[in-house]
Amino acid sequence: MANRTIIPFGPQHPVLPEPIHLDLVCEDEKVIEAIPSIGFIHRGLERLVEKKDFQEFVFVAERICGICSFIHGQAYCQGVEEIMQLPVPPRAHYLRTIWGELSRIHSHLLWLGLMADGFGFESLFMHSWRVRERVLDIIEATTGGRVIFGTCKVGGVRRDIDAATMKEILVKLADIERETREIVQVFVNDGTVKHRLCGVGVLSRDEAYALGCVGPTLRASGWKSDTRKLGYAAFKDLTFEPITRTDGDCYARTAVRCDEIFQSFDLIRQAAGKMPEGEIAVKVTGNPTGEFFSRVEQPRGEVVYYIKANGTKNLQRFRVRTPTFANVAGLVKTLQGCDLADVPILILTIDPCISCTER
Amino acid sequence: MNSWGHVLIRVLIYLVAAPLLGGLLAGIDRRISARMQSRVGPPLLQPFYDVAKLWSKEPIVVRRSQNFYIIFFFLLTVFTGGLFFCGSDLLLVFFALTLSGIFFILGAYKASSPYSFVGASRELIQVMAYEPIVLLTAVGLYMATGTFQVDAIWGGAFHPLKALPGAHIPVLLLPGVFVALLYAMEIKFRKSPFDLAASHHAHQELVRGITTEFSGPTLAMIEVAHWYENVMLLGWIFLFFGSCWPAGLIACAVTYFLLLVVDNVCARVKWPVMLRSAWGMTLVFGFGNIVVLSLLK
Amino acid sequence: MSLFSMTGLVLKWLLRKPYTRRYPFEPRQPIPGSRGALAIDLSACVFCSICAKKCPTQAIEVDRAAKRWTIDRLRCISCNYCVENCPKKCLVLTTAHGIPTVTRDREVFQQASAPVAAK
Amino acid sequence: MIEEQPTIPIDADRLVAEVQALRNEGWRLVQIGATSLGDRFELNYSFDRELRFRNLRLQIASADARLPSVSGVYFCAFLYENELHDLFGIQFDGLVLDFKGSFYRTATPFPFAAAPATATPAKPTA
Repeated sequence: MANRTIIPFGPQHPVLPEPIHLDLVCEDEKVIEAIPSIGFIHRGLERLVEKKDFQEFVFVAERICGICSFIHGQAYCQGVEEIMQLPVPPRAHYLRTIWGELSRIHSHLLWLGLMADGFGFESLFMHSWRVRERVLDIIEATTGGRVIFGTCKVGGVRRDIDAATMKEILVKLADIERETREIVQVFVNDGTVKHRLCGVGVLSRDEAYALGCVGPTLRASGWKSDTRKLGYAAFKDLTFEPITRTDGDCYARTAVRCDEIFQSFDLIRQAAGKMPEGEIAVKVTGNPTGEFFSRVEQPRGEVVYYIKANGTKNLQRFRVRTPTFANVAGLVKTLQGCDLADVPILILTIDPCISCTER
Repeated sequence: MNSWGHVLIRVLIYLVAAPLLGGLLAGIDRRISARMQSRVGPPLLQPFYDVAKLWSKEPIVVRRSQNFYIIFFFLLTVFTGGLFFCGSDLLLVFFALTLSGIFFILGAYKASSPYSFVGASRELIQVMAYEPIVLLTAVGLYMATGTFQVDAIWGGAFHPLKALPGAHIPVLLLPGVFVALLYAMEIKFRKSPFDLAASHHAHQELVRGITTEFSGPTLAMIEVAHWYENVMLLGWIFLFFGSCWPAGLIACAVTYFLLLVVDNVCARVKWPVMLRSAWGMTLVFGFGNIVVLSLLK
Repeated sequence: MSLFSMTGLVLKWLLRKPYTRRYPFEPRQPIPGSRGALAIDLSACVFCSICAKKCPTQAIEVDRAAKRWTIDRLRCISCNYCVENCPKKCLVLTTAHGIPTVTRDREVFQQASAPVAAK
Repeated sequence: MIEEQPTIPIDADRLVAEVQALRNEGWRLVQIGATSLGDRFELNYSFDRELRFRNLRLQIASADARLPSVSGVYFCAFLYENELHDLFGIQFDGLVLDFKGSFYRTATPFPFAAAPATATPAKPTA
């Protein structure tokens, strides 16, 4: 006993393909202390605004993250549009909502797979990703890209989805939803999965809030906080309630994400039903002047884009606070005193995207 | 008793056939697992390609002595299998296998990396978890057949309970022990939910657990040793069917398929659960069976 | 609490055709609307070099005097920005995706001659 | 308009007290960020409560920049403050978890400290 070993975890680790490093101070299999260190791949994207003009920059913004890329582009465009007071056509708003929710489904399915891999459930991992492929196919057919959509631009969107295609997509989505249910029931009901998730890494309601957690991590601790409720894009016209759980453990975080997948299916159906006809983009003239904090709900939680423009074609300051960045504090808390076997699960339940955290 | 020449031939056949069979089994394992996971999977002979490639690689070690232990692990595993298949004493087989396992663990400890360190201590817990049922298997087989000699059990030579129907097939008298042994097999074959010392996929918090620090030819040796071991473990299953060898072969295939299914429908559990459940199974099914058997006498 | 709740799914897929493909031997059917490799209709190109200026990754180079249009395929991100901005509409994104390569060559398109791959 | 974003200018010496007051009122720390204006840094401390946004703003001289840490009030502020230290070179006093410049492994020290070339508005092109 009390034989302390330091287990280096990451920055390259098979269970966690993200550049995060942890020195786990362990007593046997108990983690006494763990301080995450990131910053292996700081890309300095924020200062690229000095090189790219503000319309072209959406390509860079989309590449901050490979998974929630569309919503990154959307957050950026919404920020610039807000500053320039652009009258974005409603159809563009609806298309953005649909693509945003498709991206949420594929991100959550990806995460479910990684999570299954984290607790050593290989077949569940493979099946989650099999279903995700079908979502990616829909995304590729409608936007042209599989993970980098490239359809959002300042003033609207680049592509339209015609009514016939939309109908086909809805049929496919119903099938995908059925397949997702087959997988989600394992996450929610299976005994061995519950053994690994229930009661692990509990963040109480107050802790989660005080630590500044966002997204599913915060909602799993009982906070009804969802930035989509701000009513950006088409969300003001759609009916939905943020999904919450009260336990605050890994199981609650998993359950929140599982339910959010089905909520996204529902939101896509609603948006497709209400989608107005019309233009998909407005012409952008002039340069922005002003500043705005654009807040958008990504699969991982609230992302904050700070955009400050001074009337030139390059922005003066561009800053991104990704959801993972906000959730790292919660991770530091849950890692203290956990089991060594739970470390990958705890890191995964904040749905880490370290690369976008470092921008 | 067998003549020396006879034993020599059996050992030679075992030495050549076991790794071929074990490697093929690993290949089939990977194909079936892949199909269960909706993948195509690797070629059937992939395990052999893997070992050939490992063999051609430069050996990199933390400490030279760690490989020394692995050589002992390999030789002892092969030796244990040899003992078993030439029909020797079952008790000797079980203890020799434990000894070879200990050498493996010592090698991992010697590598002094935190990953293989934790992997090795988990492996020790695994040994603790499955050892009781292995002992009960020996006791049970003795009670059912009156001998510890593998040859005699296979031959169905001597049965103290001849009066009972089907007594020449030990599993009919030892269903509980058999079930508990299946549970232990899940641990021995390093399948999920008990792949916590060294997962097949290197997808665990310990990277590759106990084998993290072994590379090149040494890792190839560990791999081949596991093939030998797996074939012998299936031999144990076979043993339960005594002289009725078609039933034994079917049982081996069904057992392996069951192990694969369980492997694919479970998350990796933590060690306290493994220890508790393995001992629970041993106590309820294994020990319960032994008690019933002793009452029948 | 249920154990083995995955069994049905696993056994179902054991009997089904695998979802994956043996990739290099069975190529994927291109999805209509996919943004694949960039193609140029040289006969329509006037070498105005707007595409090169607009390209976010500087993958395109245009030599107006030599009437040469070159692209670094590994830099191109298939974003469609050059296609949108081309005044002669001679650029188009095909649905076919590039084949894997190990060298970083620039693909050269020379007007009045067939495309030549050069270092 | 998506949402109102009131910005309240404050002085550096009032910072911790103001942040503490917001914490007591139940606000969540959304982000801390800085903009380099050449000889000054402009800092934004953003908060949220039930989807209402509020922003505290202060300016400090960029030479030998130093600020009190609010990580005692909001633990999660240590992330933002370490980031600001590594990117802008702002020193924070009383950080609860100080990475001492190793939070981001940047090739050049304090890469964001210099003002961008576009800080001075050129003639509008349109």
